[in-house]
Amino acid sequence: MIDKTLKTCKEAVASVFDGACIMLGGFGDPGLPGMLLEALREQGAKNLWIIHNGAGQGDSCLGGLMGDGRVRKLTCSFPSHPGNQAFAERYMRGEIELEIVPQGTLAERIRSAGAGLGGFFTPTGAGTELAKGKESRMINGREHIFETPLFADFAFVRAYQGDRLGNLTFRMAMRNFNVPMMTAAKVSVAEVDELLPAGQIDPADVHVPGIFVDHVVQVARHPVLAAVQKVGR
Amino acid sequence: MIDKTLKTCKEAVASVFDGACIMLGGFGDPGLPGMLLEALREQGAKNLWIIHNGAGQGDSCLGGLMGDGRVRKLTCSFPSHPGNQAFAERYMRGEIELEIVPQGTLAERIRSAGAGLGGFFTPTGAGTELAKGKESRMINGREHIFETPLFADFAFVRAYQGDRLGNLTFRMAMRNFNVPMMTAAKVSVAEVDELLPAGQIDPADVHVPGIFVDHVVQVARHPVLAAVQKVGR
Amino acid sequence: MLNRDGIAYRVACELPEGSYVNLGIGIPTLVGDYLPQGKDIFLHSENGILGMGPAPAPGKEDIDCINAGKQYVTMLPGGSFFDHPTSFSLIRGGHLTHAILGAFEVAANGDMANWRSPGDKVPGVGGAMDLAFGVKNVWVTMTHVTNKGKPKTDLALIDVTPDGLVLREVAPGIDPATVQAKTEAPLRIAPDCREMNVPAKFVASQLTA
Amino acid sequence: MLNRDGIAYRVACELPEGSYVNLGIGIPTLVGDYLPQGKDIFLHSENGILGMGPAPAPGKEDIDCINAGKQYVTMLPGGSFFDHPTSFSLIRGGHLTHAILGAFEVAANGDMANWRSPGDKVPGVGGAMDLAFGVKNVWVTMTHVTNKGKPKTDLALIDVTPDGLVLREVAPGIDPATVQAKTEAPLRIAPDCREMNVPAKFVASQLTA
Repeated sequence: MIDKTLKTCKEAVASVFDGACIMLGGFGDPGLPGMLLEALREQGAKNLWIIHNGAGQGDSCLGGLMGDGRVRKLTCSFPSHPGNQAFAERYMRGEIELEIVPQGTLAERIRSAGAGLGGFFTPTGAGTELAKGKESRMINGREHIFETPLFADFAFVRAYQGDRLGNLTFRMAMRNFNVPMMTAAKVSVAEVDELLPAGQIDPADVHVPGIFVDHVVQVARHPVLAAVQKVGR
Repeated sequence: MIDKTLKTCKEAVASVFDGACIMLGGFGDPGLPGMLLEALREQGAKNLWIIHNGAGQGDSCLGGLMGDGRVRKLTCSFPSHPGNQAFAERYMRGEIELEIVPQGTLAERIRSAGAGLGGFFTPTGAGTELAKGKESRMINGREHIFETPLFADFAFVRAYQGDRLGNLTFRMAMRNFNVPMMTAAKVSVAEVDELLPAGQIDPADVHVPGIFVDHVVQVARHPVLAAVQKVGR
Repeated sequence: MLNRDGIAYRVACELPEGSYVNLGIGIPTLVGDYLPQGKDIFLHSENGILGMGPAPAPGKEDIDCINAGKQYVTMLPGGSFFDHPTSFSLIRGGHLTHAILGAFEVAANGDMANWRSPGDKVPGVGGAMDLAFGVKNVWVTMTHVTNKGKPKTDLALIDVTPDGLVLREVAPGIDPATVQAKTEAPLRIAPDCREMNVPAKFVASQLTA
Repeated sequence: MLNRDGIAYRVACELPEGSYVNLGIGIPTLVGDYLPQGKDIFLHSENGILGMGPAPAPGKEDIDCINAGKQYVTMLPGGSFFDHPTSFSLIRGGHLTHAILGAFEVAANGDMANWRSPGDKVPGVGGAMDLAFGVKNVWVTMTHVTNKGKPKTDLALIDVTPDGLVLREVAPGIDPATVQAKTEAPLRIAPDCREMNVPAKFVASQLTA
């Protein structure tokens, strides 16, 4: 019997190694794997390359990992959100390498990796500072730049429901980067609100088929990310 | 008030012009827009470029359009299915241009167009007869070929539920090419089993958001495509 | 001249029925509060939402329903949720009709430089560049900036055209010459240039020098 | 030698628990009928299905649930439906563990030429090329073909390795020399090469010349 469930986040992050590349899901709080992040802080691996939309906020979750000095490189679209002090201070001191990627290009590079593609041409960013050093060509009369697939050693996300086969669903705006990230890492892990028996998720409602997912951990949300209640579905 | 519904398939195909490029959804019967196809046969536009997974079967739907001599070019992955006589005869006489595309590449080229990308590199087909004339390069130690986005003037699909805003859902294996096709055409039309009031489709269940869809027509399925009953959801 | 809500109000009035609109952070977000009644206008957020409604009542926030500015939002009937690749397919593929962005500077050809403010400690681009490249009509809401770099309250509705900037409307109490004096790029005055028609509550009391 | 069901049976026995498997058209489809009991093995179909079960009972077919061979199928608990881009992401991205394909010819290096049979009136590739390029373990079920092009019933289990074809098992009643005689490419005989262990009903009565 396939059983992709793990009892604890600690087990789920145990194999993270120094220098690993890690995709972190979430946009704002929805979908952010807060408990896996805290377990990763405890676990201790360093010189990490983080792929995430932002740079973390405050002193917990990714903000905490930044503050702990565990990140050597950040690939993201928007690290300039207020509350990013832990990152900003180390970045200004030159301790963290920063790769800025337009948000849609970031999502598409991750998808491209998971989909077994070798990269794509996009108009976004052509002719701007972000195109420097990138191959460029005219396609249908418009300048495009070449963007490469973005792989990771690990992907950590928060999902809503999961089962022992790895099938995942997301509530509302939780899907964001989490869907493509589950496809693009060697080891993909989801912490979930609810662990359901196999077969309880309608095949039409599965947002990430279990084939893409390695481990599922049921755990309450990180208290900092659960400041307000769930209201609707 | 936005109202994307049309009363008849006849209205939905009225603007198809001679030489138009048309994406036809469906893989086998599920998702095939049989009633729009029959309306298109009646409508009379000719020299059509059809993008579809196959070449049609029998003498109705796409098979009928082929038999009527209305297709000048077919872009597809698998035209060699038994029952394709209408296409095969004209193809063998040199009356129809055929572009063979691996099935995954076909789906991805359509998605690429709808997603505003300029094309992508894929390993599929590298080094084979299908790579002839295509740009090729080594990426991560593997040969890839460049594939271009595939646009259309019209996209016709069958969906399960729709609303006046253009939101669509699909049953089971109806999604296939239909989801990306709705994004890649200047005019995208879905014939649907059920027309629901706006707001009845849960936001989490929408497979194609209405922004991608121009017209929705509620009509019973083509009798040839409804040989067996619906059983489950 | 207009206050911030006045800018949002004037922009909201300009949106036609059937618009699919991305609202940026700041003044653009306020546009959602002034959408014309009875028109179907869909608001999009980069994080995978189409069909956002107004802010929820206090206590009715849903932990998983936020916009790109990380504010809690509600959903209108007919909305949908999707993932980031779909959300940016929708942007980059030209499916949105309007993007309303903030920007610290707009050049005469409409180029925006809103991803790296001079003096920002940390650069960031977010989804703004995808929107600028992908959306048919990009509208920029901004506090008018003099060539000395001092912010002003909003003064005018200006179209970016292939022939340069065209002044279409001036804020109440402002004349075209004042707008030109506060604008580094040359302005052409539209033949039908007029004073904006906005309720008095949206007019700031005076031009802060 | 084996009959068609025997080929499918032998292949099904080879699949480990946790396999994610695409079954091609023809003999591969039969593999679904012989999956080992009690093992979680997921069957994938190009048209957007993971977790297919056996064929439905007569009268229980669902109009919208077919496999890539256009046959009605059922779903097992834990399955899922998705669109073509996702289905081929799953293939091309290396997420499937096995693809079981038919092929009219396999060269000694494992290259397949199953998209254009000599003499076919109309060429076609379908999803076979994506599977051949994307899946870690591609298994080919075929009726053994002599260098004269005549089909035979199945004779052997052969691994394609960097060092060429390796004969692992022979069908009941067949010796390695017979297999080599019917195979154009050179075969190496594995040290532990043995006769297949399959129920008698799967053994064809004789080698049809």
